[in-house]
Amino acid sequence: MVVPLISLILLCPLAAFAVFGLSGLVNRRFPRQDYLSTVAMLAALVCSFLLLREVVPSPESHTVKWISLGGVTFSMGFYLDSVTVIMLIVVTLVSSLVHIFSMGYMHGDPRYPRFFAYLSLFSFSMLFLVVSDNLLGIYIGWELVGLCSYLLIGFWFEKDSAANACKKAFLTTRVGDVGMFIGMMMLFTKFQTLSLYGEGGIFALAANLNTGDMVWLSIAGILIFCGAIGKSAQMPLHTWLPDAMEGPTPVSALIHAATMVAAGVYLTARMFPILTETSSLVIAYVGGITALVAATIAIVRFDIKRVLAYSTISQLGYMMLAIGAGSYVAGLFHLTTHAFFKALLFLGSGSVIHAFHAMHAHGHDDEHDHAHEHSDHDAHGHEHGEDPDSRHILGSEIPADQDMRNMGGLRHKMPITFITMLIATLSISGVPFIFSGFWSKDAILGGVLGRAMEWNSVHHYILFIMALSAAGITAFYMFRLVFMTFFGEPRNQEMYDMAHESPKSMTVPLLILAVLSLPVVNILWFNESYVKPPPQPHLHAPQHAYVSPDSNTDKKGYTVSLFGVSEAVAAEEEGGHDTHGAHGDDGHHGHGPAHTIAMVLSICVAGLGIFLSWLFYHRRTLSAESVATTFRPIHNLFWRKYYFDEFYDGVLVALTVWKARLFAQFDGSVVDGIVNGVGVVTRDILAAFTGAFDNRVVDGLVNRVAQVTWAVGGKIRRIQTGAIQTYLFVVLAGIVLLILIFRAL
Amino acid sequence: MSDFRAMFVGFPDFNVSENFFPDINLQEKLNWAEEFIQNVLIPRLPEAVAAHFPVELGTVLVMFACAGIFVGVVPLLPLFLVLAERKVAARFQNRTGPMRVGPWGTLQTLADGIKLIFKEDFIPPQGDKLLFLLAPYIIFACSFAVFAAIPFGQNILVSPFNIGIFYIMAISSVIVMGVIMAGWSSNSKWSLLGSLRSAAQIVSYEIPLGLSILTVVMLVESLNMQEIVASQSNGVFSWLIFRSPFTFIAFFIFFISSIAEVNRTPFDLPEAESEIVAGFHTEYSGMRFALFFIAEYANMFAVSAIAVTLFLGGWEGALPGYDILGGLPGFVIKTLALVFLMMWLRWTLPRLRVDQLMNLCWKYFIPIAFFNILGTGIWGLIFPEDTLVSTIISCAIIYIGLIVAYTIAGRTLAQKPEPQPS
Amino acid sequence: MESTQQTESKIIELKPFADEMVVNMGPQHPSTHGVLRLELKLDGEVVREAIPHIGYLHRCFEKHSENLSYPQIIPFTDRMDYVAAMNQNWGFCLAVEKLLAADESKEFEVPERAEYLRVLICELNRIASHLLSFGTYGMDIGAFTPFLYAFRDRERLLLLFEKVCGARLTYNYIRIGGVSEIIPLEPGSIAEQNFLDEIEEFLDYFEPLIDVYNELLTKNSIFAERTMRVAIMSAEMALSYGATGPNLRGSGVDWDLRRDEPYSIYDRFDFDVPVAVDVPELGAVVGDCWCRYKIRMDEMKQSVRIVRQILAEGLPGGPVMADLKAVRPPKGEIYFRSEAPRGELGFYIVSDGTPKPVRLKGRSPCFSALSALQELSRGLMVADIIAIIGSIDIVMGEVDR
Amino acid sequence: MTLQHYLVISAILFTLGIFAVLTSRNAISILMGIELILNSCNLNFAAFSRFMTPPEDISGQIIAIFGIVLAAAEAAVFLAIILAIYREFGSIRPDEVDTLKG
Amino acid sequence: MEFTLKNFIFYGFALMTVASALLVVTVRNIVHAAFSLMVTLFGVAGLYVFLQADFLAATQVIVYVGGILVLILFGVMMTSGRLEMRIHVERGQLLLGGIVSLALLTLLLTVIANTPAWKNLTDDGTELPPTTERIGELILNGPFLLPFEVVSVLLLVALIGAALISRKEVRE
Repeated sequence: MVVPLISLILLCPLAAFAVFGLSGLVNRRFPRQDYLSTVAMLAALVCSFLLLREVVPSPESHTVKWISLGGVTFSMGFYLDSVTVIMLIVVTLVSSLVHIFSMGYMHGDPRYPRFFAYLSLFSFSMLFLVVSDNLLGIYIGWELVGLCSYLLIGFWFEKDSAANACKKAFLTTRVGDVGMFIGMMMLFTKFQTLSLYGEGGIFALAANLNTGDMVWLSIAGILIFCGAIGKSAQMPLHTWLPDAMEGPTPVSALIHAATMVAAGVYLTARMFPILTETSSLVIAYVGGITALVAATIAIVRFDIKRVLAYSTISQLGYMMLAIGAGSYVAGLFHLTTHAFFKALLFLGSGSVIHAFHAMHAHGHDDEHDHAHEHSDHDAHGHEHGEDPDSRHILGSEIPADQDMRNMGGLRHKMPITFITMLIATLSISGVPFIFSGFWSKDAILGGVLGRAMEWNSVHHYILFIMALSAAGITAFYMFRLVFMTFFGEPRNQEMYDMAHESPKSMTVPLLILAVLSLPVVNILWFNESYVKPPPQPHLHAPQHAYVSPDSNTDKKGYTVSLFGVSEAVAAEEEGGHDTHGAHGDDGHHGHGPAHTIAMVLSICVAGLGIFLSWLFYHRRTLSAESVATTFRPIHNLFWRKYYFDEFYDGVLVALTVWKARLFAQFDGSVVDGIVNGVGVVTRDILAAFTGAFDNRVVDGLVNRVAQVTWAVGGKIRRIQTGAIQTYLFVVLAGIVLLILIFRAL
Repeated sequence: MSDFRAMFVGFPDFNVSENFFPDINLQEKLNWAEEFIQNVLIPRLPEAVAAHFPVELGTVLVMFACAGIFVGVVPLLPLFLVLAERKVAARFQNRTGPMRVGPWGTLQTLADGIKLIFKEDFIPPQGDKLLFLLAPYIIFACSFAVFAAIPFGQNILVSPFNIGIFYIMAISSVIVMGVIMAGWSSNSKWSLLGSLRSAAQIVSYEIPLGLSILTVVMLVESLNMQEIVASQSNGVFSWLIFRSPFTFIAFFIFFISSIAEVNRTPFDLPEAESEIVAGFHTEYSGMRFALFFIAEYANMFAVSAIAVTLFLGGWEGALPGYDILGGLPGFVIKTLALVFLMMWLRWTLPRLRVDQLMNLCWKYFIPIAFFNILGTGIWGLIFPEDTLVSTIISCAIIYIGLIVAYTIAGRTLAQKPEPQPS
Repeated sequence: MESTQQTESKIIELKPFADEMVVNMGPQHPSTHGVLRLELKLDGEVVREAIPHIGYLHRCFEKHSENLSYPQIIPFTDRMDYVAAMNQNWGFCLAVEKLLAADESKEFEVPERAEYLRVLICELNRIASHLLSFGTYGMDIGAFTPFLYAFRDRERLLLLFEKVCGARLTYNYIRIGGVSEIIPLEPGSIAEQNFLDEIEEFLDYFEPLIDVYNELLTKNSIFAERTMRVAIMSAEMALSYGATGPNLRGSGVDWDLRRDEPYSIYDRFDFDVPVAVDVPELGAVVGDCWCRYKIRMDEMKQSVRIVRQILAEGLPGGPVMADLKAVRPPKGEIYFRSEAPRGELGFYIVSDGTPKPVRLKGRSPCFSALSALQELSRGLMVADIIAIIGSIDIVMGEVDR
Repeated sequence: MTLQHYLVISAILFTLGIFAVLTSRNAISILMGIELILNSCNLNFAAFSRFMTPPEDISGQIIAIFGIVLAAAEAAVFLAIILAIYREFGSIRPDEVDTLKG
Repeated sequence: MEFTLKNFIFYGFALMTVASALLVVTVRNIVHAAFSLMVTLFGVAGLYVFLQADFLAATQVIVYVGGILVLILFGVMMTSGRLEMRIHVERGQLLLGGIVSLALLTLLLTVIANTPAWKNLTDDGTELPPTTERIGELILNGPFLLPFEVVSVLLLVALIGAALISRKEVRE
């Protein structure tokens, strides 16, 4: 039952893509392509739900031999455990809803069928990535997903900004992918396989590694995580994600909020069994820093989609943090809930933008002429010329229809959008108990705190504080968004007047996602028998956790154990105390005190954030402007997005330019200098003596030489005729000569 | 099927070909010649000569004799066929045709031939003389070489190739070279146009031709012409045309494609006199032109003979064991019937245009021929042997198919009203 | 840089003759219907351009006429459209008669018997002309047999013509003021009766044959494929090129001088004017070669109808020549047009009162139709050129004059 | 007849083909040279199949058939390219088509 | 050398092949060269018959003469006017090419003469069974099935590719 279902899940979107790909070639106006594509996704969704029952008892794996190269066999296959199935459901569900949403949102676009073809291809690749049981398959899906992202971000490639953004996204993620590929190759050279599961799989082999291999295992883990950094827009490589908002909003919702960026988290989770303490810590820190930094950037954005983009980065950092801190289930739990409410937020923002779009196009309410709309962006004036976004994406200011400063009071105009977005905001902000975001976020916080308390680890305490403050900031900026958009007085009366509720095909997905943002998915995650974290054979608790505080080894425990050196030591010394990462498991229940503390704290910070936001943006008792003026440097830091783009431009680009200048200078001064110097010496000193000699003997000689050279050159030049016959002649002559030589030998 | 023979026991056994016509089985003659030299000639020779006497001489002589028979006899065919064509055309056109030379004009072709032989052999001054001279011979030689593999009777076959039909296809594909040579070397644009048309046409129609031959080969499982004939020895219903519905279709494709191969109306574009004057042989005159003419009629006879061999039983008779339509006379009668059909078509139909010609080939014949091959394969799976049952089913399908086709065609024709201008 | 420029210029130079082949079709060619020379620019089999070159049969007819008296010109008109010479004679005579009628002092009238004979003979001549067209068109398309059928029937018509004027091709039968009396055909005589019986016999024999020919050629699917939807001449184009007669009616324009501007006694007869319509069952489109051809086939039937009406009425008695002392038209000019088998035949005559015309100009229908060839043939194939020439049915004697 | 008879013939054909390819200034002539080379290869295959393997083994002949098929495909593509080159450059002399020269 | 008919015909074919191949490369008129090539191809087909590869011989004639050569001639006629039928050569190139070719020939002949495994393999004249059926078996039901399919795909690709490359661009 599993095999046909999984095949069906993969084939449905692929078939839809193939049909579009072909029909696009044959006939651009293939009728009802959107329904076909959507139905294919819905079929995949149904199959995913059917799978839910199938894999409960034990994970299933099916493999076929693919290529055999010089004794090494690559296999293709899929591995199904509960996490896979949940991911399948998330992907197909969000994808289906986005399909439905797009039917309304993209209606009338000249490349409408192509859009659906891309969406289907994307869904296929994502599903392929999710079900693959080996790194090669994952890598294939990974790159396909990247390709789709590239295509979809640049979907409106007439816009320079979109074209640049898609290139940026592609190249940036490629940086991470290089790391990932190196990591894969490291694993491959060691284990001679890329399969993850089973007897000969990487996990089984890695579990038997001895401590001496921990160093490279850590490096491999971190390198593979590099791929996740790229794809999930983690800290140094996060800059592409906000720019990716140049794509159509459903794409942002599907790819850059719910699924593709989650692929990084999923990959990291898949790699869970080979994570060592060092790599875990690196992951956790990267995640934590990302969460915090992105959240702070989000505070000062005005573009509704960019706020959500930074929020996405921040939440992804959260998940990374969770996985790095060993809260496997919590991380994935948050992945699921986040997928739904972030998709909801994006689609909601899309709905808002759509409302303005239509107005902007030609003042029609019902004609959605996007083709014109998107090429009109440049005409929206330059009042936001100082916006730093414009520095990196040519010709892009905040489009008027995405600028929150133009919105306000929309709750009356767009009640459904408002309510659903409010639910999502409450959910992401961690408002307790009736919103799923609370549970998942709380699980992460609890897990991190639990790990910190259990291991008595300073790192994890720091991480917890980062996560906590990020949670607070999240609540703040999310409510800032809601208040600016939906509450208060309309700031732009003209736009407000034209705004309207979106069509059914757009609001229905919103409503469905709103329901999913309530804790309905928690059933899966609270069912302990359903999701079990895999063991982490190489993750050891630091030694001090099991040694009494007053022990002599106290100091040793605090050393930052780079590359697993201290684990090795610890393992040698305290072999018996190995706690196979099961302890890293899941703070959300079981770790009583940590969990309770985390819950209380998270509710507090969420409340604080919401309250501050209310003060700033609704009551307006506090002025955001004045605060910004007061903390000018910090505001600048946030506003300029921590100068990341400036850094890349200023350092990396400048470095290249500088290098080029250096070489030019070397050429100009040293080489030319030598030549000139020699010239000077020759002219001034030697010339007098050798003039006569020169004219007679040397000149004659030189002329002869020159003539010979000229003649030879003239002959040799003919070799480079560009005529293939000459080359062939040389080759044959060479062959004849070589054979003669070797026969002679 | 051999049960059928029992039904005819008692009829006088009369085999014309065996009784009256000479054997031209090359292999036997060769053996005979070698034996003669070895056993008869050499012992009678002086010792010195006998030691160095080339034993193969006899073989060579026999080979030349066989070739001589064909080169001598086959040109008589066109002599007769040209007259026949003119008489047939005349009857179609309410005329009497040539009447002056000889009784009822029977010697007209001879007279024409003599005229052509004595006519000036004109070579276009700007043309390529060498190729211009060679071209007719290539065509002539190829159309005659085909006869080497056609079995005219049980023992009347020059060379029993085991790839007989394949050899015929190979040789006849060379004709196109001669046509191109002739067209190009004439230094006339009409000739060039005609030869290129001809080349394109022959190359294209070789495909459906080969494919329909393939259906036969699939059923017979041999390329040998004699074996193909032998498989049709059980009377008219064992002829390959009736063997399966697909060979029935294949016969028509084969026959129509052969008409195109030999450039006759409605496929006579390479020499379409009203368009490109006379195509590739515009500039030829005299005996060289006669060679083209002879080759054309020899070809016509050859393709009809091949069609008869492949589909209509070859020299095997219409009744098992009896020589009705069998032996050399039967073979020639059947072949001439097909030749007459070609003439009939020529004097009835207009000519197609180039693109229509290619359409017919590429869009109709080739797909149908492929379908045929598929069908024949399936037929061969269902009826691995040629049995009574398979014959009855095949004939029934053909019969029903013909009735259906006739009805549909009749209805379509009936639907076509006489267009009356208002 | 230099080499790039060289390459570019080379491309520009060489492109034109990369694919093009210039071929002269005619003046000696089996199916250019005489001495027409077509300069074909071919791209493979496709005609890029077909430029007609005319004048190989030019006889200075118009210049000659200035030195001949009016009756002497009539034999020259025979040589114009030599396959329908009766109609040519008639067209000229009609023009001269009209010019003569301007002079009220010399009143004359063409006798009724002559009018009936003229219509009779000219309609038979029309049948003969269309038969030739039918036969040669079949031969152009590659069907040889219809040609001989057509000639067999035409032969009987020629024998009839021979009976009235002694000539088979260049009749000089219709004269100014009546018809020739070289072979007298006394009213009510046995000779006359025999003549009319022979015509009737021919019509009885010929009329069913038209249907046979339609079955043989018109509805032959290869013929239809070759001619239908080929070289479609729209009504607009036909009018702008001045195409007349069957060519114009083949383009769907309902125009026939015999009916719309009746001359002689055509208003007494009942006949239809065939005009092309789309025939979707067969695939013909108005204005294509098939329609032009089909109009001729249908016109033969109508001619048969007219002749039958004359036979039913019987020829009236009386003389066949008007009483004209000398043909000396008054000063003035005249243009008169009549419906010849190939279209509108017009004569423009300027007279200064002498027995010889000062200027004579013939408007030839074939010339106008031929001028459309260049536009019609663009982008078609060589074989289509033949189909077009046959379908517009030119006679070079008339084109060149 | 020994194997070497065939090998010598094929060597001569091969060399002549190479010579044509090397010296000819006409692309179609080059194609003919290539056909000669391919023929010599096919002849070698058939000859080796006859002399070096047991009589039932006719793999060499089959390879030769494949060789013929490849030659057909090659000729078709080659001529298509020549045609395109002719349209573009107005010449099929390989030494005139040298825009790769830089 | 014994004078037998077989030998005589063999040498005839060999001479025909080699001589016409020589013509192919030396004749200056490209159409003549093409027709010489036809003779060469016939000669090779004859040699195939001597190798008892009758199917191969017929294939050679059908494909080469009926197909490739016609293609070549079409190519000639489409790409050259009558004046351009000359094959241009340059003397220097002729010399260099000749030297290399001769060296290659010498080399090949040396190899042929000196390879011990190839010595004394005489055609004993045994009649082999007809090859057609076995070729069919091997290609369609044997180890050559995959190459056969690959080759057929290749042919298809070549067909489409050739059509695509050589089609006329629609110029506006």
